[in-house]
Amino acid sequence: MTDNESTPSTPVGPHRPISELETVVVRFAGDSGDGMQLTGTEFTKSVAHEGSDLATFPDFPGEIRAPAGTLAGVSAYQIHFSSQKVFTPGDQPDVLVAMNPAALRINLPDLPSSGILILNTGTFTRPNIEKAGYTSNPIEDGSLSKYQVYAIDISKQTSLALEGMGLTAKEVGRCKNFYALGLMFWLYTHPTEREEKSIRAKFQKNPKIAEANIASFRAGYNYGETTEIFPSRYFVPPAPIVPGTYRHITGNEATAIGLVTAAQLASLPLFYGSYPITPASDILHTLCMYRHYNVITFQAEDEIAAITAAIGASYAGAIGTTGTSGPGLALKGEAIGLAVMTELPLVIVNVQRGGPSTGLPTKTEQADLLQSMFGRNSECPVAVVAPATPGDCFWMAIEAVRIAIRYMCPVIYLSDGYLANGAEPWKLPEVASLSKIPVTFRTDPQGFYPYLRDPETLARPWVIPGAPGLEHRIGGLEKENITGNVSYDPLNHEQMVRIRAEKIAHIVHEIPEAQVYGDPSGDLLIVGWGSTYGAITHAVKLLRQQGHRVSSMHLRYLNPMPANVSQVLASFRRVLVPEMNLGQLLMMLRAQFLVDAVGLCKVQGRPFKVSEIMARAEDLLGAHERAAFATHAEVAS
Amino acid sequence: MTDNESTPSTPVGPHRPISELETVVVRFAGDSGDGMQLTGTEFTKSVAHEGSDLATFPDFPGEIRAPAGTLAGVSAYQIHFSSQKVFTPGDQPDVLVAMNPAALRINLPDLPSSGILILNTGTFTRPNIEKAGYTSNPIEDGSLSKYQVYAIDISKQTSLALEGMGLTAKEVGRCKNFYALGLMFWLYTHPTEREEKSIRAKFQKNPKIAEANIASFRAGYNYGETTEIFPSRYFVPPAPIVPGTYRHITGNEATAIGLVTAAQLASLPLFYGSYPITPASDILHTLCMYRHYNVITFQAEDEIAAITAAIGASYAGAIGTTGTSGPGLALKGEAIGLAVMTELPLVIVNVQRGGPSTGLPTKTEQADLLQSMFGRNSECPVAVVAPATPGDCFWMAIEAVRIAIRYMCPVIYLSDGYLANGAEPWKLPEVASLSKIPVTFRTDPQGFYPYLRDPETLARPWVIPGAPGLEHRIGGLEKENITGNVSYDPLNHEQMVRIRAEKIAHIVHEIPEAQVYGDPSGDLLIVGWGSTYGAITHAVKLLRQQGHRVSSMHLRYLNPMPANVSQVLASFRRVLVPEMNLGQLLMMLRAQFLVDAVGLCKVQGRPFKVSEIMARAEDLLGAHERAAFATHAEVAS
Amino acid sequence: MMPQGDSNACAAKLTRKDFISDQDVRWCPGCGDYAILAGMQRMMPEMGVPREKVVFVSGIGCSSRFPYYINTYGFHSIHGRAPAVATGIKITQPDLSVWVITGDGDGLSIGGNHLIHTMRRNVDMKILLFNNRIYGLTKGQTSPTSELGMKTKSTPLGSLDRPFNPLSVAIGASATFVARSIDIDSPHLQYVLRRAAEHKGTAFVEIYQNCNVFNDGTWESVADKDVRGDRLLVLEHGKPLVFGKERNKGIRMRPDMSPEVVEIDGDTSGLLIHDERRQDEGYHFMLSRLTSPQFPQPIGVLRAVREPTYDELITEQGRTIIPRSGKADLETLLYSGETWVVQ
Amino acid sequence: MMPQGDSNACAAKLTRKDFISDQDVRWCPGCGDYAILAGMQRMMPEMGVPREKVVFVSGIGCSSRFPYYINTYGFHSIHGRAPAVATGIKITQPDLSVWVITGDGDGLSIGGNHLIHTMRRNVDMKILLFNNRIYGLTKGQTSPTSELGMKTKSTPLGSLDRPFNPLSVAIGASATFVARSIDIDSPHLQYVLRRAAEHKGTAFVEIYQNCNVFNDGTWESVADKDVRGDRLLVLEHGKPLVFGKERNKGIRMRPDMSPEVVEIDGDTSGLLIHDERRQDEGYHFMLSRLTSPQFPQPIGVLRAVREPTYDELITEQGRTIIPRSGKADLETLLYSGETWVVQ
Ligand SMILES: Cc1ncc(C[n+]2csc(CCOP(=O)(O)OP(=O)(O)O)c2C)c(N)n1
Ligand SMILES: Cc1ncc(C[n+]2csc(CCOP(=O)(O)OP(=O)(O)O)c2C)c(N)n1
Ligand code: SF4
Ligand code: SF4
Ligand SMILES: [Mg+2]
Ligand SMILES: [Mg+2]
Repeated sequence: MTDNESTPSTPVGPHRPISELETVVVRFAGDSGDGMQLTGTEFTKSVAHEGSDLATFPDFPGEIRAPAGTLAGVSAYQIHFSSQKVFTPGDQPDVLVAMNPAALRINLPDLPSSGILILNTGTFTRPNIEKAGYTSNPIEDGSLSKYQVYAIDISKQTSLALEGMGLTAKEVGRCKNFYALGLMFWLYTHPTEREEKSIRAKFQKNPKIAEANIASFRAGYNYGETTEIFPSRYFVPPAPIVPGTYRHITGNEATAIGLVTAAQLASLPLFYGSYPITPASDILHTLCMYRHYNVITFQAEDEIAAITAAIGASYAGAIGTTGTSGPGLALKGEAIGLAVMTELPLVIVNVQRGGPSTGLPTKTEQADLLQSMFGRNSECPVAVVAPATPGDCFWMAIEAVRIAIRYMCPVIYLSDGYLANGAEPWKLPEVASLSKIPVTFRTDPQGFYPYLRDPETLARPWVIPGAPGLEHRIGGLEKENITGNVSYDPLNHEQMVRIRAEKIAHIVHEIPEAQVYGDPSGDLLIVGWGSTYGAITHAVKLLRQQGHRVSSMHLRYLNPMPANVSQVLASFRRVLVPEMNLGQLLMMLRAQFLVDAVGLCKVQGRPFKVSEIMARAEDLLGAHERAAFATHAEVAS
Repeated sequence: MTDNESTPSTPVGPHRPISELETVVVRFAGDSGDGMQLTGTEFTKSVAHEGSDLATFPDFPGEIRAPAGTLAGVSAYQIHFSSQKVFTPGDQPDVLVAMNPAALRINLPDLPSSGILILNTGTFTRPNIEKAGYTSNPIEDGSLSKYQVYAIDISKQTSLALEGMGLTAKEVGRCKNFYALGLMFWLYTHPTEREEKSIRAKFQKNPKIAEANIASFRAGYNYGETTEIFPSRYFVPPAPIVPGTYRHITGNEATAIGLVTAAQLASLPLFYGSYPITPASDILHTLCMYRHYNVITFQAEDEIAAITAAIGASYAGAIGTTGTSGPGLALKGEAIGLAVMTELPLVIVNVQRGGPSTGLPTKTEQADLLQSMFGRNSECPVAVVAPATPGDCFWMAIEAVRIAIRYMCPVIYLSDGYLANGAEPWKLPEVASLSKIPVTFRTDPQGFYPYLRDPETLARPWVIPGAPGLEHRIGGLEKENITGNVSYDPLNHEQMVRIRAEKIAHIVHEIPEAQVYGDPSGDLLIVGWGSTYGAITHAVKLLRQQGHRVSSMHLRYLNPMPANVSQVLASFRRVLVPEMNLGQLLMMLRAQFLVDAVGLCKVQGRPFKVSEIMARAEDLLGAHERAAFATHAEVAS
Repeated sequence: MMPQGDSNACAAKLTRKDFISDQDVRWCPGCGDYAILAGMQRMMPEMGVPREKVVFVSGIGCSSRFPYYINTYGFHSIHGRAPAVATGIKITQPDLSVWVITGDGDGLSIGGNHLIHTMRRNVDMKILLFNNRIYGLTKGQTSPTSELGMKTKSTPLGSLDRPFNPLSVAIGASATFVARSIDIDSPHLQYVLRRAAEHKGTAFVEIYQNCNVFNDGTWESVADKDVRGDRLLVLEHGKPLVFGKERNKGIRMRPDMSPEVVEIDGDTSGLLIHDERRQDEGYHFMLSRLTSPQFPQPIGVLRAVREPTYDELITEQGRTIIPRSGKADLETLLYSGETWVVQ
Repeated sequence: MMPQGDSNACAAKLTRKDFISDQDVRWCPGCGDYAILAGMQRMMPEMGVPREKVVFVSGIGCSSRFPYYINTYGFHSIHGRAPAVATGIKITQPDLSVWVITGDGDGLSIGGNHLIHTMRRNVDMKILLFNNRIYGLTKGQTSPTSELGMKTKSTPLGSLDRPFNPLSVAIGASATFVARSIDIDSPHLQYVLRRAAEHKGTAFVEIYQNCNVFNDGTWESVADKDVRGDRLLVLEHGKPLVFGKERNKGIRMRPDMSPEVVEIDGDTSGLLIHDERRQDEGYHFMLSRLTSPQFPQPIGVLRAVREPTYDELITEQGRTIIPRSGKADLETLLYSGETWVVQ
């Protein structure tokens, strides 16, 4: 890192020591209207510039705006930063900033005793306190005694700081969050210039507001500087981060950009047919910004039209993709069958959320794996891949497109709410390093048959309307192999059923082996997929530091699974499969490999804590025998 | 049986010996227009009256009428009757009646050499021969030498017999099939009176045609009697059949009647919401005849409307049911989730057909088991049952309704094309022996909560609109246990996910243990479900006669499985699972019980032959080790 | 059809309060849905139907949260399927008063097919479509009623879809009752709700609703107090089509059967007379197409004709068939068709 | 948008034979579908479009087997979804001539929503709905166009659903081209097919089709040679609405804007003049509702107006946006937003 960035450039208050910390978890919490998400992301950017490694977790309320001050309206943003590698947003905050009573009420349970608690006393009015469901003012009734409480009237301080700037009360209220941000900058010794530039940039359309926010930001910073209430400041040294250009990215952004990149690498138009649904909608919102990349977004009348239009697009020579969440995937089942039967490339993005039915639309879950495998009539195999981190969404989106085109098959891409909205610093790839995705449209009528197969991949040729002399007809009825004519022949049907299955199985030859984190053999293997990657890896790291013979294997390819899975499973005494469902990958592993793996199931609409995985792992390492399907998480029910 | 029925009441031709046979398989084959289905069913009725046990298999062409004389237009009907218990329609015919060249072309491959072949030479004209794809007339070119061929100009014989009855040529042509029927009656020494009565009854609206058919029937009978060409006649003695009143019934009829019976036993209106689809449509056609049984059939605009209307009906206090085939089930997935979340009773009838996608609509398959288990978003458990024979459809339909009501849950009922159209003599139950299905609508507001649970079944109360003081709201969002209020609480969500799973698991306490056919332990257990029952049982019977230590277990309850399954599996050295799919029950057994079962997969749109199952079983008994998923059927591909 | 406990709530005595549920309302402050909810809770007692005989069914959307807030039976179903769920309910218990609450996305996008088929069958239910011309719950994408060119989260360059006119779709689908009202005009809204309640058959009501968060002011140009007079045509059965702040404009028909706006001074002769009951829909359809600025947009009841309802026909069929079909017991059910006895 | 090999088939030279595929036709002998297929194969060469530029998309049904029999590109998709599949195709390759073949069940029952949304968007495709008022492929259940009271396999006591009028549904959904023809009137059918081919935008054509197996003679009462004259109103743009074997009847409008049949002797003044191009749909909708016996049923082109098509707008948007948005390479795509460098 450059020097001027590595130390804070504002003078450090005389009497305050600066203690160095390895890791800090800060949570900003307030009313939806308080702009906590902005506060969090601004702080995150600064942390990134300071060179710490980090992970963040935004946690905003359901779709509809709840009345101000209510519990339903609380919005929070957590950031975990460290001089070591960071895998998760952190199990619990070291510092909680609560901008109103409701935010305190909801987030306090996560704060460990003696944790730092910063409160905006200005909002602790009787009505707000009652809205939060408190009977008495927690600041006064001693219920906060076990924390390091810093009670500051941020509302008042802000308005004082902005006096004479000619702002309405409402506008002043909107600046509170920058006061809190300034305070955090001071506490963690971050330089202020960069942030002030950033604020000016963000509010360039409205300089008055920009200046007000900057004034509020400074006031917060100076409050820490001048008042004596904080005993010390902190400094988190830079982490050993791979050099390169970085960008903060959410899973949904990475998925969208990955799809565009893949289409560019294949020199094809990208067609994204979608019907809005939480938490997948942002992929649509992002993609529709890229019309100039030959991206066509089609907001369909429903999920079925979205996928069938995508199938039509692939038939016509675009890379057809469609995106949704669980309930939408259920609706697409029949149409996925059509893509399987017509053997056309198709990518189905499914951002999993809490269910069943409408369930918990804004919460995360991993329970659509078996739906992805089997949620259609008859034997209807598709490839299934799942990114492990927000940044990995970019890479797996490209993989999904590559596989769909090479094998002429649908690929289901399983993200989830946690990946979709979670963000991480993402190291941008060298464009030159990205390999093209080869596409050949069959145009030669000589010896052409619609279901003639590539001996290597078993894929049929991709012929698109407009190619003279190749006119032909496809559809959802069983096809005669090679000719593609409708066929009711019994033996042909069995052959086709098996070819469709083999085609997917063949993909195994062109995907990387599963990486094992830790030693290649040992007492316990923790197998994961999707967004549990961070928590599992961190748990394994800590367990190994404790001397346990534990490793982990994270599957980014679920159908087919990498070739070495069976051998890796066989190299460990026990196998643990943590999932945000009731044991879906677990079932696949047991059926396919007859391995007596056990599950750790958490279905709470929120990600695993590192501690939960460690606890279960320690049990197993304690080597008590347990029934195959017994599971337990933070809560036993 | 009564004497006058046990022997033919028409004089037996002087010089012809009557040889007694244990088992005969006859197949009638002709053009769709030739009325082979009628011929078959008439013969079947007579066979039943004669007291043989029997099974039949109609095999008609795709949905649309193909041009006369073409291969696509061939329709066939096979009957297997015996003085022993009959389990299947028979692997291959002993006697093939082919009314035209196309019928011969398609069916001959199934006739074993020296099998009896009866041909209507009158149809072997050049154009017909060519339509059938023959280059020369098979009757003349010697290609039939290895069969016992009886070439009769049935067309001509019939018109001679009907001369002077004032019929059009077309009408005469329509009588051919009764000539063939008469010949069969003679050949198998069946009495003619009963049949003549039956013909008069069937054509009572048109006596002229009735008399013509009878004349044709007699002509056929007398042809056998008077001509010398048949060396002998046959007689199949009555089988040891459980006494009682019998009725010939198809799976679809039995399913429909079972649903009506269940509703009557529960004293509820039956609501059947459906969108037509082969091979399920006949259930709708049958049910709409029972309006006077308080049955309401609703032909919806699509499958989604059909099931959501059924959910509304259950909510309003009817027993809501919906019926479809695979592609329709795929469309219903999201709505099934709503029924799971709102915990309402619902029966989903799925008559499986060949797939994926539109697939082979008129052919049979068993490949929707995993779709039934997992074809919805998130953790969304439902009960799954599957009838084993056409008659069993009646019993399992009642079971489905009983479970749905008692546990307030959806039940998926898996029939298939083979059961749906296949028929068997069905012993009618004593009405008194049918036990009522208890239903209590909650009407007491005292201490009422929508998700208050029955401690035994975990079911919530069934409250229907109209009940004063119990007004409440339900829906697809996650519910707080007991109160049923919308809840995003993490721990409540996990608790509800587990309660919904446990509720289904609890059903195990109220279903019968799985029956083992054969000894309780041995070298090989053959596990089946659904329509493979007959072929498996027959195979096991023969294998045991050969002295093999083989048994079978047929699962009529697939989720949950009976309590004793694990213990039964453990009692055999090897486990074989024949399925008309690529190994779906197989996967469930391996995952749940970690048993190294192997599959016998046949996906040809047609049922297993007994010989195929025996062959695979003998391999395994030959104790060669094989890879877990290796499978092979009549065809290796 | 169902056994019922007798109503303990005497309908006559009910007040608005009786229809307020214990759930706290979760719409954004300022949302037009509040006014519609209030209007409904005020109208309900006038229906004289006991609470337990009323069912609200909805799909998914902000609007579809409605049933939680009204103290009757309620079913918050899945996206777009409310009319089908309601059909199952109504057929099973024809004596219930069944209401469907839907949105422009729920009812016209994913649910469009169920909507038109329900109207085709004329199932006796009231369908209220809250039209805010946006997807509210999912935070602001275009809906099938969003204007061409409208910029939303999913159409930053402007929407390319021509919008549906919900009233035209309804009339095209042979609806027997078609009406329109506005969230902020509570007397008119209550009038239209009452008319819908009184109609036997599918009553389709489009309600202009403001989503102040994602599509604020979408109806301002026609519904704002100060422009209404000139931009809205308030329909009254049997009255000439007159509008304008000064009631100085009317709608006449040209010989080629196309409508035109004419200035009038008192004399309304020659203007079209509104007839909501006529069978031929050409006139009603013409009304549905009137759009600002060339024309005022009609509110009120466009069409209200009585035709047999689907549920009536089913009940009737049962009534007539049951006697004709003789015994309907299990014995008859099972022991029918050709049977034979094995001793 | 797609790279194309150049056409080796010179459109001009094509004949009917060129559009006959090698698959043998699998409809019941006597089915009306044969005549429609023949009509299409005859019309195709006149379009002057090379075969490889034509795509037929269908759903499921007897009618939907159509694509197998015509020698162009073809996609036999799933039940009801053809318009959506076709939309994806047309958007991706706007220069293709895209045709959808559907039935009264495929298009109006399960596929109703896609149908109306396609017409709303005005995607440039021709939709031919073979209306035999029955489900043929599944052997004879009621369809959304079956008459009230009709006895079918699924309604032995008579259907209780009021039928849709496909033309009214189309106009209600703002279709830009709406027409009707008859399987057995091949010159008229070919004329209408040609008109549909010429229309830019969604062209919706209802074709009366006879299913001689499950609903024989369903159109006899209006389409039979000997009654046609009096039961059908053959529409011609710019001509008065005259019909009758002796051309002695016409359609006039009453002052209240309702249509009436009048006897004429030569003098057609006062009759409505058919105008398929007028924007206001009230008149076209009125035509769609004319039904026998009170009125003759219209055949021909009811409405044909030119409006921007969805595919045109998308292409246009691309054309305008691309220059404005600067470089569109991967470097720009990835290295955008706030980035920082770690050394
Ligand atoms: C099957 C399914 N698809 C998509 C969604 C996401 N979704 C919920 S509401 C909605 C649209 C809401 O718009 P509208 O019907 O206009 O209601 P509003 O919120 O505007 O009142 C969508 C797309 C869903 N819940 N389920
Ligand atoms: C999802 C699904 N549901 C139901 C069916 C069964 N099905 C096939 S065609 C059809 C209706 C055919 O009627 P129509 O569209 O009028 O076509 P026609 O055969 O009359 O030409 C139905 C219900 C299916 N194939 N797929
Ligand atoms: S988002 Fe719009 S429609 Fe939804 S509650 Fe808020 S204001 Fe109302
Ligand atoms: S069933 Fe009817 S529509 Fe289908 S092919 Fe036969 S005649 Fe034609
Ligand atoms: Mg809306
Ligand atoms: Mg039809």
